[in-house]
Amino acid sequence: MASVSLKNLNKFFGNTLVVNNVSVDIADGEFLVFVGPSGCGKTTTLRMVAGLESISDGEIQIRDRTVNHLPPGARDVAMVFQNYALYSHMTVGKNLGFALKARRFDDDDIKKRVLRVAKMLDLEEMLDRKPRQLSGGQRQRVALGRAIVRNPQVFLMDEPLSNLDALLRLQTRKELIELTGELKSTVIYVTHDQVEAMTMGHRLAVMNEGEVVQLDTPENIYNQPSSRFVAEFIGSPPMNFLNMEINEKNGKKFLKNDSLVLPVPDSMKKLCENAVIMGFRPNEIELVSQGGISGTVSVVESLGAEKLVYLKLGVNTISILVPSEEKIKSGENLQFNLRPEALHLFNYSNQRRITSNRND
Amino acid sequence: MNSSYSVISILRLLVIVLIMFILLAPFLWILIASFRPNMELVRNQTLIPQNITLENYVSLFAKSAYWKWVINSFIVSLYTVILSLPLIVAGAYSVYRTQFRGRNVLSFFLLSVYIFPTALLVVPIFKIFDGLSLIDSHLGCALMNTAFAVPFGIWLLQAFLRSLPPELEEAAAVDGISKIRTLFQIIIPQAAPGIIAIAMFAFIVSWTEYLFAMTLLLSNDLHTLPIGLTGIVFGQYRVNWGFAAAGAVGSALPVFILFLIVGRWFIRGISAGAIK
Amino acid sequence: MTQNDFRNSEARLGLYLILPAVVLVILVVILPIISGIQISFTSQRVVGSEFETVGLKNYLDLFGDKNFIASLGRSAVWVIANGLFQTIISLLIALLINQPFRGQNFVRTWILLPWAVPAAVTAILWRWMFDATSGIINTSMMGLGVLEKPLLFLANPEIAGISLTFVNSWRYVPFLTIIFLASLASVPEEEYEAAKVDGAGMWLQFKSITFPNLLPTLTVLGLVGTLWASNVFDIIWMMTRGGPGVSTTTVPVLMYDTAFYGYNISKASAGAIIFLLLLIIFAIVFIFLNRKQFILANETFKDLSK
Amino acid sequence: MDNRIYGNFCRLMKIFSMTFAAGLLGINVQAKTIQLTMQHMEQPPSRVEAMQVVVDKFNAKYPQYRMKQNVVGWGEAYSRVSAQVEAGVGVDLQQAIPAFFTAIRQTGGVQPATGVFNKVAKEVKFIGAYVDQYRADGEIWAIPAFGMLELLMYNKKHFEEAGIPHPPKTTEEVLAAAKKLTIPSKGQYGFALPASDTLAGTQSIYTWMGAFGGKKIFDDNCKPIVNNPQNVSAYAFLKELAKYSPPDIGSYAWAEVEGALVSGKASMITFKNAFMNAWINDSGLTANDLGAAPIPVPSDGSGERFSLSYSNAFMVMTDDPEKQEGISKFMAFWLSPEIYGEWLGTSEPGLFLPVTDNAKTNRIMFSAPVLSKFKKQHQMSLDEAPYTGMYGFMQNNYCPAVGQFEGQNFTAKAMEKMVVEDISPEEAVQYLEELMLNVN
Repeated sequence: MASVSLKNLNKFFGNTLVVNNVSVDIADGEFLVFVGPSGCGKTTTLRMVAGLESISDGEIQIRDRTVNHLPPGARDVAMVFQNYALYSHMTVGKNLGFALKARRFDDDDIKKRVLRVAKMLDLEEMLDRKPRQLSGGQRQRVALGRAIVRNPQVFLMDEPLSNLDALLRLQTRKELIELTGELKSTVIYVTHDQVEAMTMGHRLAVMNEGEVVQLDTPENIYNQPSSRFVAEFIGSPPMNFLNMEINEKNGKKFLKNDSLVLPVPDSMKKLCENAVIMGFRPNEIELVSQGGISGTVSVVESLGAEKLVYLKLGVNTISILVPSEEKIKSGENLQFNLRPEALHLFNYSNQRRITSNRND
Repeated sequence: MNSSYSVISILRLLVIVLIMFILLAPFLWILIASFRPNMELVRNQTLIPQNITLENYVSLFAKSAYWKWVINSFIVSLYTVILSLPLIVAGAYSVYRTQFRGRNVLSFFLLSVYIFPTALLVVPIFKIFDGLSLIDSHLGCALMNTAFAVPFGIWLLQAFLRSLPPELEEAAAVDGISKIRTLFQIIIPQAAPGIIAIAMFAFIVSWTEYLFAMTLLLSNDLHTLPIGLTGIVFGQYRVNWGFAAAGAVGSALPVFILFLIVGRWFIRGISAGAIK
Repeated sequence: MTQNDFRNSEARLGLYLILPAVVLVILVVILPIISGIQISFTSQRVVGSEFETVGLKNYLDLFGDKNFIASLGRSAVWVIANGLFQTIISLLIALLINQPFRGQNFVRTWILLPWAVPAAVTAILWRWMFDATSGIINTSMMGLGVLEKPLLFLANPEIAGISLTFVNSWRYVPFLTIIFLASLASVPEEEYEAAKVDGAGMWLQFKSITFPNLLPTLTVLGLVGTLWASNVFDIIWMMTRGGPGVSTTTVPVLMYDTAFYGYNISKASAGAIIFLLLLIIFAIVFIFLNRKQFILANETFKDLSK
Repeated sequence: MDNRIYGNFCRLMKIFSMTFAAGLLGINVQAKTIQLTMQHMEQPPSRVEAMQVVVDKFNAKYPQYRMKQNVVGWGEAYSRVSAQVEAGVGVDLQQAIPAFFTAIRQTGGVQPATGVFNKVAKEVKFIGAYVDQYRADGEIWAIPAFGMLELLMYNKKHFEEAGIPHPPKTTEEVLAAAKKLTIPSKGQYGFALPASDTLAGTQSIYTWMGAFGGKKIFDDNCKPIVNNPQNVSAYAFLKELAKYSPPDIGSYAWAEVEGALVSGKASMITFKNAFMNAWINDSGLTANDLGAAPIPVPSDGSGERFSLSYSNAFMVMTDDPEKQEGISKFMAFWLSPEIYGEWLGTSEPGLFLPVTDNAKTNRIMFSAPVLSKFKKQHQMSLDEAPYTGMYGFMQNNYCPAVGQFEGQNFTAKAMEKMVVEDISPEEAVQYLEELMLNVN
């Protein structure tokens, strides 16, 4: 296994900059997920690592060796494609062994490796079948097996689960985590699904408009999103955002809008902006019977264990998560409290996170 | 609403029948004619034959060099297929699956074969082919047909190639499989139905070719079916219509059999590729 | 700076793969055309005969030749009639037989038969059927009382061009139909379903879904079809030899006649070169006007950037 | 590893392309026997077969030679032969008709054949008229092999039905008979005149021009002289005659003309006696019902007994004396009474006429299965031979413009213009002369 490092990668398509100065160091054995909305440049970045896309500027190193000029086959990476790219005219066994055969492994060796991988992925029964005779999940496993069988330094996976139905996706996700753990492989994984990213990645690189906007562990990203974009993209249901003015009264700072006033958390007393975006996650509220922030219920969605309630706060609508036992009807008035720790503040103009330890 | 729908579909069926009639009735007419004595065809024609005879076919099969012509045509067409398939596959792969400077220009350049009146190319081509010792050989004739089958064949095949997901080649590239191997072991097998269709296209282009065969094939022993047939139907002073009809049937017959066997493939081959 | 790229690295391969086809085309088309250009500047009457270089004389002569100018016009009419007629008809037929019906497979296979028989057969077949007094068309039409006098399909200068267009179309429409059919198969069914759900009628469906999807095919066939049609020779020659009068004498027919029956190869070459230049100009303008379609038809990897 | 294979492949493709361009080298096998190739345009299977019989017998008798026949369609003959000469891979013997000879001679590929001719002439006696069509510049350029000429062919049954006792002798009688025989309701027309831009048209029309006294189309300086009163009357006659022809004669080629007589659609044609087989098989009439007569002439004596004749001959294309020797042996063999008679009788009975005196009374020819039934008609062709001629060959030397005159069917073009645009015969003849003057 090997480390991969991307240094100041840029990619232009014509005049459009689709990957902008991406720098990520991926440790040996790390599972790194590029996550972001579609069109953010994450797949292009992955394809640059694979060698399928030229590098406009910057450098890619695999195991400390610059690979910019190596063809894909010489980079010792394996890739799993979104649509699996199975060779439909070959049996599963041939699909698995094809890369080895092309590298002139001897037949016995190929057979051994293919069998081992087939066993690992529970494909032994399928070896003589053609891809079109397989289910979606089985095909996905063949695609994975084709990567594993080569025992590459790095696995590249481009949304490998997105063609599976929900249940299968959950199951395969678990298997994939186990498997890559077992193999101790370096994995670069691309997805637009933040849940997938959170559950699988050791670290996430959240991308937006060609840039990596935050690179950190899932927990840190969840707890301290670096920008409004990350805060909104990571976490489900998404964070609520309210535009707030900062008022000062009696030496104390308050967050205020047309319908509510909150004290600025102690940790952020040094705040100097006049206006901020305030964010809080729907699950980080506390229902109270009185004295809290008050809003009118507009829509109630049952999610099973919880309910997602849309509240009107003056001109704004926010969403909150409440236990499903609560009996709530639309039109009703609800009151809740917000813990100061639950508040995320973002700069109004550049939308960056305002950190507590700012001292200037 | 239902009834108006069925009226439309019946109408549609009628139009289709009419079109097929226009396209195929001449064949039926000539098929019937081929079993009639010439006398009946020369004089007042009637739709329904009064006499049936095999005489025309006896003349065609036993007294003319029909079988030799068929075999020669078959050889030339086979050569054409063998020559043009690699060129078409390589060309289509090159133009539509790889990127290089001048790709567009070259693909248009190839279409230039259709830009000059072929009849006027005959003399210079004869000279060039003589320099290559390709006169009076089936191979030379096939080379000519190949030149005219390849450009459009490339365009026909590109649709098929384009219907293949690019990930197939990318997966192979990442797996370190050489491009040649990818072409032979992945692209070609995947494009097989399209390639069969192209083979048939090249075959028919060659099968119907007259002008170059007539100019380049000097020896009678090498003459192809269209040449032989022209001798029959455009006999200088007289046309034996019954014989000509039998000859026409005889020229269509091999194609007919070809269609019976692989006709379906042709349609499937070019529509599976879904030309765009 | 050049970067290693999976696709860039293919450049060399791509070039080498197309090379044999290019060499072949140079061999059988470009070299002969060059030799034609050489001849067109001489006074050669018969290939191999003595001659002198006369510069542009043949070209200037041709521009003053009413017959040649007229044949250019006839060629234009022929191309438009054949190109347009064949394209429209084959598109209509393709649309007609694209929807499933009983016997669809039969129709889709056997429709091709006229395309697959030698031109000599086609020519003789139709000449026979068109015959004024003993042709099956005239005799049965007159027998049915549809016609009083026989129609002179090939002997009437007003009709001969139409008859030839019909026969030429009879020959090529099946093939074009199949190409359109293949193209139609590429239109995603969902688009139609969406349009139907949106309440789009047949015409709107055609205009907004079928037609845009067919456009790349239409443009390529528009170009190749025009070139094919403009150089149609065998059918015309074998059926009317350009007659009656000069009513069906298109440029290729006239040039063939000039070269091989008028024994003036240099003049014929000059005429063919003029025709060639016109076609090249047409092709360039056509490609330029439709460049979007052609680029589309060539961009395999355009979707990968997402 | 992959790069190496890839590089190799690219090299391979390069080499492939190169060899493609460089071409394959043929292997010349040196043979002991002398190879001879003749090329002719008699493409119908029966003619090829009859020719092969002659060739096989020749090869058997002269083992030192190996004769081979190539066939090419008339339509492609010129381009192929000129290309062959240009490429230097010509055949040894090439069939020609006079106008074709004048064109091919320009390529420089035709050898003077006087020597060969003289050797052949020792064995057989040629009819002078057929040889004359190939005399130029003091040499003979081809050895005649067979002749063709036009007669008035008619349907005797139709004549009887219409009460016309004998075939027309004058052009006036032709018109009168044609008028009488034209019964459109029966689908019957008096005359099938090919008024089309085809060789059939050229020949029929020229035949009539000759009958009206206009057989010479050039003066001794090869200046066209067709604009004369004789031709005006000929065109006037033809314009009249077209009225008694089937409506679509504008598209008639040989096959249609012949078909018209055989099928009973037309009662008269000017044609070569080329369809004996067809008459027996397809007309439903007997051999005796086919009439053949000399081409009628105007009653005022302004015309002359005349018909178009073609001398089909073989040009010597090789300058190799050994081969030329073989050629003279072959021609003499072919034209020897027995072989020639059999060939004349089977190849295309009636159409191909002997060019030698000895064959004129050839019993083998007359006893051939089909010809024996048409002795009278065939004899008519033989008798007319002295009164025939070929356009453009009636001066000291042939006129080069005859190539275009025939190739582009000027007479037929003028005829077509006259009928289609309804111009006067004077204008038509003037147009004909313009066409001929425009050839430079």
